[in-house]
Order: sequence, then C-alpha cells, then structure tokens
Amino acid sequence: MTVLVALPFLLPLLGAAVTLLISRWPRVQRAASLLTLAAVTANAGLLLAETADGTVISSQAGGWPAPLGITLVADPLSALLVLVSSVVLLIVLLYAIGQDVGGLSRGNPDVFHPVYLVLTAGVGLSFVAGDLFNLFVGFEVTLTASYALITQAPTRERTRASMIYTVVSLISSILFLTGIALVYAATGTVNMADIADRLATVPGDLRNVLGLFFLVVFGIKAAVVPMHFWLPDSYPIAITRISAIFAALLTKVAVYAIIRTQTLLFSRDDITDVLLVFAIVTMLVGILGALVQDDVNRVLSFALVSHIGYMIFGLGLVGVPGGHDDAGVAGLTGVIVYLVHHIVVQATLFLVAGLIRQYVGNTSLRSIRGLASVSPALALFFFLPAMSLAGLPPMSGFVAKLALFQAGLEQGGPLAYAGVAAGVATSVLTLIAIFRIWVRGFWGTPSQAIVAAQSALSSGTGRFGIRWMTATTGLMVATGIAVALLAGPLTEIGTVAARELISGEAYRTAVMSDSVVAP
Amino acid sequence: MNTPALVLVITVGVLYGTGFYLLVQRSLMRVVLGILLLGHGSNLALLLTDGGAALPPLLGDAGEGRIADPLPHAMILTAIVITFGVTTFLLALAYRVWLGDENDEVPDDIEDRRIGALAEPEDSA
Amino acid sequence: MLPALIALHVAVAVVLPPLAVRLGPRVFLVAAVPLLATAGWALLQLPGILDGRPATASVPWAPELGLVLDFRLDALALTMVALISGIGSLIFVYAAWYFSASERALGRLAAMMVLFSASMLGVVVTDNLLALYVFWELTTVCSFVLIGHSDHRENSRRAAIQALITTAGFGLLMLIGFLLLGQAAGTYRISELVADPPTGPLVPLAVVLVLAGAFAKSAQVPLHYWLPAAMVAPTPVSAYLHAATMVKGGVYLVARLAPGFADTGPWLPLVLSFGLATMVVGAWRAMRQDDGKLLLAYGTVSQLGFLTVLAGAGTPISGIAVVAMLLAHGFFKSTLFLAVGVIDHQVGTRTMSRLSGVGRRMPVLATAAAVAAGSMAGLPPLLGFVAKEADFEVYLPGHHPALSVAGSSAVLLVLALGSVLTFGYSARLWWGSFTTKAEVAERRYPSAGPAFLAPVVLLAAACLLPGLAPSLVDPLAQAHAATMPHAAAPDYHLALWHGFSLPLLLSVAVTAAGLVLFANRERFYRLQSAAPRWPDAEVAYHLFVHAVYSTALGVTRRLQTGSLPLYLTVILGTLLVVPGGWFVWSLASSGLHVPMSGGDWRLWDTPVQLVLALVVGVSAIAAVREERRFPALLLLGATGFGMCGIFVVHGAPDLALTLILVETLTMIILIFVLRRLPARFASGARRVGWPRRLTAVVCALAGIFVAGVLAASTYARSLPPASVGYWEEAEHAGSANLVNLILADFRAMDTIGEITVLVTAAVAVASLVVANRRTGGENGGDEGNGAAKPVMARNEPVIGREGHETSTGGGHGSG
Amino acid sequence: MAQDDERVPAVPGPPDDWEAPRERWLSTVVRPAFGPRSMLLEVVARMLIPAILVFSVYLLVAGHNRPGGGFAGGLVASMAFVLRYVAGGRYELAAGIPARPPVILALGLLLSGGTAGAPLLFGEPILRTHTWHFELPVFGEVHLLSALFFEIGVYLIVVGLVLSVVAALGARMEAEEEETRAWGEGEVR
Repeated sequence: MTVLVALPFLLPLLGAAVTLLISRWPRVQRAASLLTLAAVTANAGLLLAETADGTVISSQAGGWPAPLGITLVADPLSALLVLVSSVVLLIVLLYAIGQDVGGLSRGNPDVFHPVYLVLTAGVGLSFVAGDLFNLFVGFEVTLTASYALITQAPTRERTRASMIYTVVSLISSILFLTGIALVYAATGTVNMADIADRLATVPGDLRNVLGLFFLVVFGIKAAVVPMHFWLPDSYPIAITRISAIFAALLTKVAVYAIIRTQTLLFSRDDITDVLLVFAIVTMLVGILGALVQDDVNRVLSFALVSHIGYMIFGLGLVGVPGGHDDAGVAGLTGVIVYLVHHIVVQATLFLVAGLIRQYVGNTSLRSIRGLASVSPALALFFFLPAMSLAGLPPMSGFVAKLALFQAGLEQGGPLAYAGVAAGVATSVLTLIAIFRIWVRGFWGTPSQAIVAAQSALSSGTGRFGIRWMTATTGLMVATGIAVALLAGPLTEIGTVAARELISGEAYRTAVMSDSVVAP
Repeated sequence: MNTPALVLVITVGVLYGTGFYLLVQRSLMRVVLGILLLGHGSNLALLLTDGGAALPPLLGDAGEGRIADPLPHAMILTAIVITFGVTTFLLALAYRVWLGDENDEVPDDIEDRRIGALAEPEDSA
Repeated sequence: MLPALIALHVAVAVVLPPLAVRLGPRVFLVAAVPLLATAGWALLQLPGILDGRPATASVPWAPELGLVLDFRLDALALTMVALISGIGSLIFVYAAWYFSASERALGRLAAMMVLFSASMLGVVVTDNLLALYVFWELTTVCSFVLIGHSDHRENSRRAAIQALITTAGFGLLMLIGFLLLGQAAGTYRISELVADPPTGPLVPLAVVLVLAGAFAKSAQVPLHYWLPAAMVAPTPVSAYLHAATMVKGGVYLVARLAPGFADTGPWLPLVLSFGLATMVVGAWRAMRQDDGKLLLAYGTVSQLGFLTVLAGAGTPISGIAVVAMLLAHGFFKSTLFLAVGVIDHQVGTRTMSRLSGVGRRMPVLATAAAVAAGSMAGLPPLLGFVAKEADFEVYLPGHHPALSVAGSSAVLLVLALGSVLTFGYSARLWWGSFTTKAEVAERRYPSAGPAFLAPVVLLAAACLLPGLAPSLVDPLAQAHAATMPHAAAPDYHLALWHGFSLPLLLSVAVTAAGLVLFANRERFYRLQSAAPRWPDAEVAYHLFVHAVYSTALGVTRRLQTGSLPLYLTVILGTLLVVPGGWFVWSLASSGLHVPMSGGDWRLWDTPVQLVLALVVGVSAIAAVREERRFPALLLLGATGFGMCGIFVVHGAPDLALTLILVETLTMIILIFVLRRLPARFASGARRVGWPRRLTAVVCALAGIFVAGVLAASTYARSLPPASVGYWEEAEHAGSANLVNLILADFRAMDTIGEITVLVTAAVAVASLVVANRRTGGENGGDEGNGAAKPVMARNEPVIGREGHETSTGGGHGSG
Repeated sequence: MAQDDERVPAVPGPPDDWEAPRERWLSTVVRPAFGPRSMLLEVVARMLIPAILVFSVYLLVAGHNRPGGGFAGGLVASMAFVLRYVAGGRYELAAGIPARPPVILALGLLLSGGTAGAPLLFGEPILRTHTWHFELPVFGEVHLLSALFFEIGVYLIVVGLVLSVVAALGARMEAEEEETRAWGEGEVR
C-alpha cells in the first residue's frame, strides 16, 4: 500500500523519460503520455480510497527512518488533490492531443509531452512531500516544467510574459530556500513532522515570523494580493493547454503548501488575523481587476486571483491548534471543497477560452460576439462553469462558497464578518464579470468573420480537432458537475481531512513511527 | 547553539541586498546576475546553519575538532545545481528577448498599460 | 415522488431541443407533459393535505453542510403548485400556438421554460432553507436566459443582465440571512424554524437580509425596475415567469416565514412599508402605460406589493387571504397577459392607442379579458372580489395583534387607495385594448383560432368559478391557516357574502371611487404628468454599476502597472512589512532576544573568513554599480570564487568542488550569450531620483532582514540537528563521504527531483532557442485557428498579424 | 494546415546539428567559436579531453568515499565537451557528441528513475539501496551498490544538460548568425 504514495511522482517521471526518448514517433509518444497519466489517475484513485477515512499513509524513501531519510506522506488532503489534479491533467492532455492532431496548434508536441509529465511529477511530489526541502524540490520541478511550458510557441508577447513569470517565480524560490535555511537554523531538521515538534522549543514570536515568511513565499506563487501582479500578465498569454493547467493547478499547489505549513508547522492563532486581511484584500482587488478587462483570459486570470482569497479566508478561520475548533474545521473543509471546485472550473473556463480562440483568432471581448449561435455546445460549456465560478447553485462553486460562508459566520468576530461581506461582494462582482463575457461574447449576432471561421473549421482535420477539443471540454464540464453531485462525499472527506490537519497527530505519527496510521 | 560568525552573517545580508537590487532592474542580464547573487546568498545562509567552520564530514579522517553538519551541505549542493539549471534557462530566455527586441529589457505589459490609460469605464455591464 | 417529478421535468427538458427541430412550436405540448403530471399528482395529494398531512421526501446532498433536499408539500405549497403546474401547462399549450416555426432557438426556449418550471416547483415544495436558495437561484438563472431570449437585441441583453444582477445579488444577502437563521436555530428545516423561531442578537439582521432577497425577487419598490424591463421576453414567458410564478417566489417566502417571524422586530415595519409603497407606486405607474404588456407589468408590481402586505401579516386570517389572493392573481394576471399576447400576435401591436375594434372582432377574447380584468378590479362575483374581501379583513382594526387601531386604519386606507388605482388601470387596460375608438383606424388581421384561445378562456373560467363557489378554494385556505402556529382556528371563510361588514363597505367605496377615477381619467393623466417625476430606481442601478466600474478601473489602473521591477519591489515590500514588521515589533517588545546582544557572538571562526567575506561583499557591491556587462560578469565570478573559499574554510570540500565547476560553466555560458548583447546595460533602464533610492532602501532593508532573522533563528536553536543520526547509519551504508551519501542514498529523493529539473531545463533551453527559427520573423507562432486565420484576414483586413498574435492583441485591431 | 499529423508535424524536429557531417579533427573547415583559430588551443584540447573524461569517471566512482560523485563527474565531463566546442567550433562539437542530448537526458533519467523505482517491484520502499557482492579475479571482493546506477544517471543528465545548453546557446546561436548574415547578403539585390 505504501507503494501508492511514491507513484504520483515516480510514474510520470518515468513517463517523461520515455516520451523524451521516443519523441521522434509522435503517435507512440502520445500513447505513452496518455497511458502514464491514466495510470497516475488510477493510482490517485486508489490512494484516495485508502485515505478517505482519515488514514495517513507514509513511505520512507530508501527505507531510512523519518528524520534521516525523506518521507512521502499521503493524508486525505494530499490524496484528494493528487486525484483531482491528475484528472484535470488527463483531460487537458486529451484536449491538447486533439488540438495537435487537428493541426490547430503551433505548440511543440515533442517538447510538450515530456515536460507536461515532468509537471505532473512535480505537482505529485509537492502534494506528497513530507519534508520541507523535498517540497522545495517538488516546487522546483513544477516550476522548471512551467518555465518550459510557458515558452511554448514563443511570440514576443509570450517571451515577455515568460520573463515576468520566471523572474517572479525565481524570487519565490529563493525566498523558499531562505525560509528553509531559517527553519533549519532554528530547528535542525527539515522533516515537516519533526519541525512541527521541534518548533515548540522556539520562541513564539520567531515562529510567527517564520510562519509569515512562508506565507509570503507561497503567497507569491498563490498570487495573494499584493503579490499577484505577475499572474494576469503571464497566464493569459500562454497557449491554451498551458494557461488552463497553470490556472488550475499551480496556484493551488501553492495554496496547498500554505495550508500544510500553516496548519502543521506554525502556530496559527496569532497570525490568523493577518491571513484574514490578506484574504479580504485579495478577494476584492482581484475581482475589481477582472471587471475592467477586455480579454476573456485576463478576466479569468483576475477572477483566479480573487478566488484565491476565498481559500485564504477559510484558512484564516482556523484557530488554536488542538483545541475545540468547529469553525476552524468548517473553514478548512470549505477551503478543501473550494480547492477541488476551483481546480476543475478554472481549467474548464480556460479550455473554453481556447476554443473561442480557435473560432475568433483571439479572446478579446471586442471581437467575440454571438458565439452561442455559432456553437451551442461551446455556449453550454461556458455557461455551466461560469455559473459555478459565480457561485450559483447547484454548481460546485455554490457548495464551496456555502461551506466558507457558514464557517465564517460560525467563527464570528469583526474580521470574519468582514470576510463574509467581502466574499458576498466578490460573488456579485464575479457574477457581473463573468456574465459580461456571456452577454458580450455569446449573445448577439456573430460577425461575418466568426461565421466564416466556423465553416472553415467544420472541414478537414480542423473539424476533427475542434470536435475533439469541444468533447474534451465537455468532459471537463462533466467533471465539474460530478464535483457538485458528489458534494456530500466531498465535504465528508474534507471534514475528515480538516480535522486531521488541525490535530496533526495522525500525520506526525505516520511520519515518525508507523507507515500506515488509521484515524 | 553557536551563533554564526558575524562577518558571514553580514555577507549574507550584503548578498541578499545586492541580489535583490539587481533583480529589480529592467535588464534581464542584470536579473540573471541578481539571481546568481541571491543563489550565493541563500547557499551561505544554509551553510551558516551548520554550526560554524569545522572539519569536512568525511568519515575516517575525523581528526581533532568538530565535524560539520552534512545535511546543509547536501541541501546546498542540490540548490547549486537547481540554480544552475534555472540560470541556463534564464539565459536562453534573455537571448530570445534580445532576438525579438534587440535589447534584453523587460518591457511593461501592453494590456495593463492600455487599461491604465483608460479614463472612463468602457461599458457598464 | 416529488424528486422524481422534478427529475421528470429535467429529463423532458433535455429531449426538447432535438424534438423542437421536428415538431416546431408544437414541442410545447410535449413540454406541458411533466407539468400536467405534477398537477395531477398534486391533486391526488389534496385530501391528505386538507387533513394536515403533508407529503414529504428527502434527498441528501451535502449533509455536512446542512444541504439536504427536504421536500414538503403542504397547503401553501399546493397553492403555488396549482399556479406553477396548472397555469403553467395552460401557458405551454398557448405557447404551442403563439410561436411561429421560424422562432429562433425554439428548443432552448422550451427547455428553459420546463427547467424553470422544475426550479420553481423546487422553491415551493422544499422544506430546507439552503435547498430553497438552490432552487431560488435556479429560477433566477432560467429567468436570465429567458429574458435574454432575443439576444440579438441590445435591450434584451440589458434587461437580462439587470434582472440577474439584481435578483442574484440580493439573493446572496438572503443566503447570508438563511445561514444566520440556520446557525441561530441549529437547523435549516423551514417547518422547524417556523414552529420554533430562533432568538439571538443576529436574528433581526437575518430577517432583514432574508426580506431583502424576497423583495428583490418580488420586485418591491425600489427594486422593482427589473420587472418591467423583463417584458422584452416573449409573452408566454412574461405571463408564466413574471406574472404567475417566479415573482411570487418572494411573496411565497414571506408567507412561509411570516408565522414564525412576524413578531421579530423589523419584520412588520419592513413588510408593511415596502409592500404598501410598492402597491401604490406600481399602480400609479400602471395608469400611465400605453403598452398593454407594460401596464400589466406595473400592475404586477403593484399586486406583488399588495401580496407582500398580506403575506407578511402572519395571522391565520392572512393565511386564508394569501391563498385566495395568490390564486386570484395568478388566474387573472395570466389571462390578461395571454389576452394581450393574442392581440399582439394577431394585430401586430399591443399599444393601446393604436388598437381599435378588437373587442368587436374577437368577442370571446374580449369577454375572457373582461372577466379577468373584473377579477383584478375586485368586482363580484369573481375570485378577485372574494380575495379582496378577505384581504381587508386581515387588517381590520384589532385583527392584527401587533398593530394599533390607528396603524390598522392607516394600512387599510393605503390598501383602499391602491385598490382604487387598481380598478383604474384594470378599466384602462380593457377599455384601451378592446373598445372601438373613432380616432384610430382599424387594422386588418386574422382572428385567433380556437386552440390558441382555449387556454385564455379556461383561465378566465378559473377567475369566475371559484368566485361563484368560494368553497372550491376555501378548504385549501383553511388548511393553510390551520398550519399556522398560535392558530385559534379562525372562524373566517371565503365567501361572496359576509353580510354588511366593513370590508364590503370598503369594496363598495373602492369600486365607486374607481368608477369616478375612470370617468375623470383624462384629468387624472394630466395630474400625473404635472406631478413631479419620482426618482427612478433604475437610475440607482445604473449608478451602482457605474460606480463599481469606476472603482474597479481606478483600483486596477493604479495597481496593475505592468512593470516587473515594480512588482518585485512590492513583493519585497510585503516581505518587509509583514514578517519584517512582526520581527522588528517582537524585537522591540522583547518577544525575541536580540541576537548577539549578550556578548555570545564572535566575529569570525578564522581570519581567512574576513578576507573571503570582503572579496564576496566588495565584488557583489561592485557588480551592482557596474554599468558594463563584461566587467559585471567578472565581478560576479569573483563573488563565486570567494564563495568557494568560504566553503573550503567551512569544511565543505564537496560544495567547493561543485561550485567551482558550476561557476566556470555558468561563466562560459554567460559569455556565449554576452557575445550577442551590447556592451553596456541600457541607460534608459535605470530608474533615477527617488524611485531608485527607494528601491535601494527596500533592497537593503530586505537584506538586513534576512540576515537578522537568520541570526535570530540560529540563536533560537536548542536541539542538536537531526543529522547526527547519519553518523551511525553511514557505518551500515559503508560509505565515508557523508554529503555524497546523503545525496545518493539518505535523501536521494531530492537528487532525483533535482536531476528532473536539469532535464527539464535542458529541454526548455533547446526548445526556446530552436523554436526561434521555426516561428521567428514570420507569423509570430501563435497557437490556433489555422482555419480561421485566412478567412479573418480576408474579411477584416484591419486585424493585422498582431491581432492574431496573442489573446490580448486582438483588441487593437478590431476595436 | 497539415493534413496528416504523422507526415507533416506542426513543427520540425529538434536541432538538426546532430546529423551534421562529422568533420575531421583539425580539418580546414573547422571554425572556432571565439576569435581566430588557435592551433595551439586545438592541440592542447585534443590532448586534454581524454584525460578529463577519465578524471570525470574517477570522480563518479570516488564520490562514494571522497569528494566527488555523479554531479561533479558529470560537470567535469561536460567541461571536456565545452573545451571541444570552444576550440573547434560547432561542427567539431557535433562530431564529438556520442548521442543527441535529448537521448542522453532521457537515458539518464530512465536509469536514475528506474533505480529509484525498482525496489518498489520487490515491495521495498522507493530508492532502497541494494548491494551486490562479487568476487572478481583482479580486484578481489567488490561491493556494487545500486546507488552507482543512480549516480551514472545523474552523470549522464549533467552531461546532457551542458551539451544541450552549449548546443543551443553556443552552436545554435552561431549558426543562426551565419544564416542571418547569408540571408542578409542574399537580400541585397
């Protein structure tokens, strides 16, 4: 069973090596790529099945006992995120393959497949790393792959965007490394469970400084305001498959890191107020940015920034560790549901934007019009995730928001109420921003050019490509609906995971002594 | 535990300060130099957690005195190599930028500039 | 059974679009099937409900959150189901003849109407606040799509988004209200909440929030503006959503909660003030309309105010009155909407000043409309009259426990005033639409077919029959009243004749005043024109939207500058303010011991360190100041080799070896690239003056902060490092070089990640440089629309290559 | 637009320098990367390269007990190729490379990853080291650690990285410049 923990990293890594080796045979490469991701997804499913009841599985790499070697750990939160991200990665891969086969992309497939799998490996490692330095390595793997991906089909604009992206990521990496140095200086270990124990010997104020330091480190990658400016300037410009995956996963990996470090390592009671302030500012500044954008991808990117605020908000509701903390559990549950929801819905919307680009040539709101009559399927596939993003029932976004609002009201206190108020305002503004795309882009009479593009696309290999891409987008929409339908089990797992994150006992026991700890 | 030697702590500060300063410049080549300095800075910071100058962590030749904590060394090694890989990428990127623009500067985002120049909202829902 | 019926709606909705291609508008007959099934099933439940045994069902969704679809069909719900499924199916039959085969997106329209029907059904039969919110917002979304049905028209799109933002925005406030109520009570079940209303400091706030949502949905002044605008939707949609069902959602919610919350502080003042104001303002506006449909829309606004006043009372008599009035309004308003729709469909206009002789030409329609208008005006022997009698009864002095005699009289007076105006616009509508006017030329048009008229006639009959025999409705109303708590069974029954009572007197007075008003209508219109225009609430909506956009633009253009150096400076600033601020504060407040302040520090381990530190520090600072690339590079090399020295002194030969190799390679590669770049850094790139100084200060502070925390952290360590365990294990592993052993064995996971980074970087470098030749120069290498591109280029030459190049570029070409 | 993705890939393959004609050492067409051609440098490089490669293998193996290891070894080995490029130019580099860099990288990754994953097949944790004991005629008893395969993978990857970078940032850029120059001359009509 402990094998399952190592595979989210190892499988895609080997897949990357194989696809790199056979890059001269595109068909084989595609098949290998798909096969790898399918296996990763299946493995993630098994992992979640094992851990859903709160079991924590750990595997000591090399067989060395915990603080010496590196521990890979899967608790319900890790397993859930590994599963959701591999599903999304798999669907986006299908989309990309359809686009390549249809000849609709100028990306470089023989580079894309290996690097994409490396990204998968990096994301997987980040989720299961039980060691702070190994988490850093996981981040670096993910980031390096993302550097390679964001420069696919490099136009001048894309190179500029990649520069912004790369340099900002680098500063976050350097600060991460600095943070590790600080933690090691204070505790003499990098194993996270061990750090958690040893930090008790460190003065509380230093712990808070370190906690806030890591908040900034991951806040940069999670695009928490005011460290978010790079995101809307870089994500929208990458090619579709890349911006979809980046928007869906990369910020979430950082959010995961924030959750993990803030719950496990640092005493949170003193700095929750800081988290709440960050959350409120992030929600509002992000969504105000989204309102004035003239480009679908940029609207979505600003909305992404804004909705990171929701997740930070839920985390900010967690109070004293180990104590009786219903609101904290509710808040973390909300964050977990929100993570899952947002990964799927954000990927879907970017895929839709990619399809819009196929029809219109760009995603500017000034040039798209009447898409609902050009492609009703596309319209439906935009409308449903748009509802979800705006938090309208019965989509997953509603369930997630509901959980967060409940937690906020339960917690009470001026900042929590302010957070709920900001959340409500953000919901309304998201509604305005996202349905503005609908009203301007999907309603109305399509321009001649769009109709002509549509008829041109409905012949030749383009037809296959566009149909395949639409179908995979539909698959992603269906995944989003499945998230909504499965809200019951999802909130249950979320609650289990949240309880465990807050107590941290099963995690520490699994890492330090036993390999499998049942709740 | 021993505090590290003061000169080295100051050096860490200098490396970070200069590294940050180079990082916030528009020339991408300077940014690369900044990353290299910051890499040195973070490596030195990690090194300072090993308890001060000591004998190399090689079993067998343990002579007189304290032996250094090997874990920071291993982490520094990993960090050096990762920084090297990323630096090569950054250089390739600088080259590409230079190909496009005939200089290696980081220009401002066009769309941000356009929106920054708007005086009135373009539409209301 | 209820969940199954809702599922049936959804299933039918899914098959409608393909069916519409074959059946044309007759697809609405198929669409009516689930509605009829629901109506039939509900009828079967009637006996049980009249005995006080509601039908229930429950589907768990996310029980952890209290999100359970509890269903409960009681008398009030059944009244609403009669409107939704009963009137709904008639409207669907009507729609099958109203629409032409060439109507755009017929399948989508039919499907959305069925989905709406399912959502509305959900709203009224659910017994869980959260589930109610779910269905509530679903009706909002359906309404959005239906209002925007003619999406090629600007006003349709505007009206749709306006309705969406208003109702969904206030719906969110309502959700917060629900959550507060649920948390105060510990349950989200409506029946339990009403039976045992929670108390607490937040309950009044919750009530206000819930009412805000309900008022927005039911178009109460000043949130009513979206409803008349929504009349751009096709007439069957308006009749169904915006007259008979959806807008009653708010009234329904008020009626549902009133028994439990009517005596909570803000409830009655809010309900009475907003309801009465809405009734009068709506009716006043209705008198001014020339478009039959708009008149009806404002009439609906007015009636919704009236219903809110009734529903909010929360007394058993009000329960009776509400049931009667909901049915009465549903019947007469839909009849009139459909009648206006018939006129519009046949004549081609519904503007009253252009209609003449319609009544002569379509007598059946005119009769049906007359019955409905009479019911609206409250004339006997119609249901409207019966209901209105009951309505006055609710606020008779002494009937409402919370109102003084003066208060009740004031309410009654306003209700009477509203009723007079209602009489006025009812008469105006019928008169304007059906009479023959000498000054207007008659048009030629075909008269409506029997199938088209049948729903109108049936609905008109529904206005008449329960009026003649109020006992058809009375048991249902009584059953609802019986569910109210503190129900001392009221001895009030719906009837045409209650003897000479105050309500009858009021009715007579209203009718008389209404006749006088109608007789002097020209004078009244002049009065209206002369009266100052009330500020339109729609203005507030636009102000709100504009304010939101201005704020958004103001904030975004100031923050999102597009400058990378600025972004990085802000990040450093955040680092300084947040953890840095805490650090300084805790040093200042003695939360942290200032490192090295206790004499426990040393300057160096060996003096060589000083030399090396000087090399590193000086060359780093010099590199910052260097303007030329190549010397800067050399200085950096000096820093690197200084670092190697430090590593050697520190007992890290592996590091020194690796670093020296890496430094050499880095230098060589840097030189490769530098061959191509100009010798100096561009001068324009340097910031001058205070921004530059500020940057320097921020960077220096960041450096100091890192060094300071590092010192504090090392000082705080009290435990030996975990790595002491390596010494023992190394013996077993049989290796002497610990660092290498860690890299290759103990922590080989790091190493494998690290080589993955190297592989990826190598691939990235190759693809980045090589990609140049493939895409460079020519077509910037944009993804996508291989197919669309040549076409676009032909048709819109304005969109040049840039337009295709990226997502954001398009704006420049085609804007 | 491509009709058949197999026949016409959206973009051509990786740099084609690897298939460039294998020039002879010290041949007249060799153009060095920097400055005028230096016979001395070429000769010295020619002599040094085998020694450097041997030293790199020593570092690879010695890392077990002394400073060194896969990284250091790989870096040293790649120095040899850098030297070859600096001395002999891009054609010389192409001639001296054993395989295309992506292949070297992929093999290295497979080797390391395979070594990491192999213990999983036997129910052991990832990266568990295994030791084999041999009796060899000359060397006597030999301990072979599976970690050695891991280190060889690292070595290959470092070499692959440096080769890619030198090929891209050195040789590729050089080639491009020549192309541009040639193109510029052709344009002048």
